[in-house]
Amino acid sequence: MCPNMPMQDEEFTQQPEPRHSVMYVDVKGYEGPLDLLLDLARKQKVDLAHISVLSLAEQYLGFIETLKERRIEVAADYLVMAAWLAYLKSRLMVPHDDEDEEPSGEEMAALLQFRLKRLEAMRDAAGKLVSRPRLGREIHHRGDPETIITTKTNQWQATYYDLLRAYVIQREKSFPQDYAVKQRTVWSLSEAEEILERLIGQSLDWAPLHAYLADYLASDEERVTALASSFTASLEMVRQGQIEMRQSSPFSPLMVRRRAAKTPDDN
Amino acid sequence: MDQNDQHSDIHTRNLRVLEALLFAAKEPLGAEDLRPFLSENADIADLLDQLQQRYQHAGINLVRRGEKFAFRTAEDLSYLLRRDDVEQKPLSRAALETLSIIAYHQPVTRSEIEEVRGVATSKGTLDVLMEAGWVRMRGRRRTPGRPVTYGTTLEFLDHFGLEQISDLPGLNELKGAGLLSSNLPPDFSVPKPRDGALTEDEDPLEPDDAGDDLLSELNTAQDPDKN
Amino acid sequence: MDQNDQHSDIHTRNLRVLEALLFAAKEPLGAEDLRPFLSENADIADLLDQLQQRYQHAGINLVRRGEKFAFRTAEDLSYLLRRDDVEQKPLSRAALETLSIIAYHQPVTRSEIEEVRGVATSKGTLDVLMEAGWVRMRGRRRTPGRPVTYGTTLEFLDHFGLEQISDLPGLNELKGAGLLSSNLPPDFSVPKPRDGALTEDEDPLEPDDAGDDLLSELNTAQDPDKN
Repeated sequence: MCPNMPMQDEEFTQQPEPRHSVMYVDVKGYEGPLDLLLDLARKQKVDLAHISVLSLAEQYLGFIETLKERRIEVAADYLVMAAWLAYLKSRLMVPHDDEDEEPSGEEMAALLQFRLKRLEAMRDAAGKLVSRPRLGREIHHRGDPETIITTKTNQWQATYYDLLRAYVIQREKSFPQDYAVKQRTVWSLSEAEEILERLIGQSLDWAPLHAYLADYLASDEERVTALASSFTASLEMVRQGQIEMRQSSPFSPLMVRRRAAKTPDDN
Repeated sequence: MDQNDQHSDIHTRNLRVLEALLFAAKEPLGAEDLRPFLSENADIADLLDQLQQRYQHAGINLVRRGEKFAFRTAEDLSYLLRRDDVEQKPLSRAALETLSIIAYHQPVTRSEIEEVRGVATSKGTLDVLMEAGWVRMRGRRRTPGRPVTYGTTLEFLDHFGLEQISDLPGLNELKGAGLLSSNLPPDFSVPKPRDGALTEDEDPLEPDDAGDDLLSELNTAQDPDKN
Repeated sequence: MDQNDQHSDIHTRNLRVLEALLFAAKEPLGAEDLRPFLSENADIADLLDQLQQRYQHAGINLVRRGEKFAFRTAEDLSYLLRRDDVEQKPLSRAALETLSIIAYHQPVTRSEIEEVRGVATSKGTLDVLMEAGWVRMRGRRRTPGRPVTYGTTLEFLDHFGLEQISDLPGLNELKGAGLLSSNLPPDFSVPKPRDGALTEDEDPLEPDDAGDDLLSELNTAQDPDKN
């Protein structure tokens, strides 16, 4: 429990060091142009409500000028403020024209004053806030809080079905593994085309497609693949002009025959 | 045992239960934390009031923090109980200034904070305040860009020993002087800072809202007060 | 202010300081910890005694721990700090499989379970089933190594809505329900489950038998279905 004030309080209980000459001021020491203006305003040693905005603007511009002469890099927001203050200065020196849409110099000066007052007020408030008795330093919570002990009980869930499934799966795993993978016959499109080509031959008579395939349809396993592949192949053959197809009604037999006039480039 | 005795027994028991629960906890507790342990229909506000009075002159006090209550060592014993060894990393000037602007102007957006300070705020500054648990993202303002609004937390009240946000030091003077408006000119109704529910121009944050602002992203590039 | 008043002021303050220090302390405090904060020549034992009396009937008491003192929740309210939390958890697949084998094949040893499952069964899986109250150790098989035999409990029947263990579906019923494929090896059978008294090849467990198996200990090393 030592009487030393911690660092962060000093920032607020101590005024900034009086600066004798702007030449020694590093722009980096300021928290932005408003902070710099506030510091300059404080040097007028009057209430912010009574500062001369005109001379404040001149001081700021002079300060920035000095920095530039000393080739110190000035951040953009300081320059933006300088431009605004130069404009403010010109507005203050020119009598206000009522027709003018722009804010008058006095309005602009009031705005600047307001912003300076507000920033100063927030700084004072921060100072008051951190100098309050604070939790963990001057005020304390229970040092040894009594923790709540939660007893967790698991309630296991399982359904009767899950149980039986689990049993059956276990037992089935022990069955002898005599399953052999059967080879399935699949007609490729080119196979189907070749077979169709051969079956239809040069016949110019209509015949049902499935009659041509009768030999193949005998086997149950091949029925589907034979039909699907030969149908697809027949469409391609129609497109190439080799055969013709027709169907009188939906689901009626699909009729095919060799196309009479062969295209010259077909062999 | 007649009706009255019985009532007084229940009452005494309720008070003891409150005492035990609040004493055991480190963080402030609210009515909803306490109710399950009290008799049915117990008047929690009244019980807390009585407990507060009982401890009024003791070395520990029952203090209110927002809508919650906690036992804390008495403020007037500060000088004796001061502990500097537990000092957290001191906050930078930028962070402290930002904290007070958030406290007095909440709900407030990042660009409004920057307007007051006249300088861009680094993301780091707000992060430090949120990490300390004093500042939270409240929601998003219903204005173009939908900027995030910031406000203070219950921990903020607890840390700085405030019952509610309207107890902020000098608040009424600042309000009277018109210094709490975030925009000019100063002849307008001055808003009161509020840390409670969302205002009508705030939207709630989405659960996965990381609080990124387009503006913030752009500003992070310059970071003048990053430490 | 006369001598007495002044004395009583100091006394009150000493009590308040003790209260605050003991509240804020991370561990019990003794006279030597407290003395520096009290008035000179304060009678610490007497002060602590008074404080102890003051909190005697409160929700918190000042308790003595050896030569030190601390505030603690009153004994009769300690239940406030204990919460029960029942969590509903689905049984893991490994546990479900093990349970089903125990149900059909009981009395069954761990190595017999593993024979059916084809993988080692972790002790954890059996523990879960015993924690659920569905599986019990029945006895020890009269074979080399004297392995523990497992069986189901009344709670098992209760949970799965069975009147008796023989209500578990047999081979034909499992087939009929479509659970078992119709393409079964000819020698496939489903045992008729029984959960009653010890069989002639089982010995009762000794009262202090913790159910450790030499085999189990060895198997724990691999634990393939530990989750």
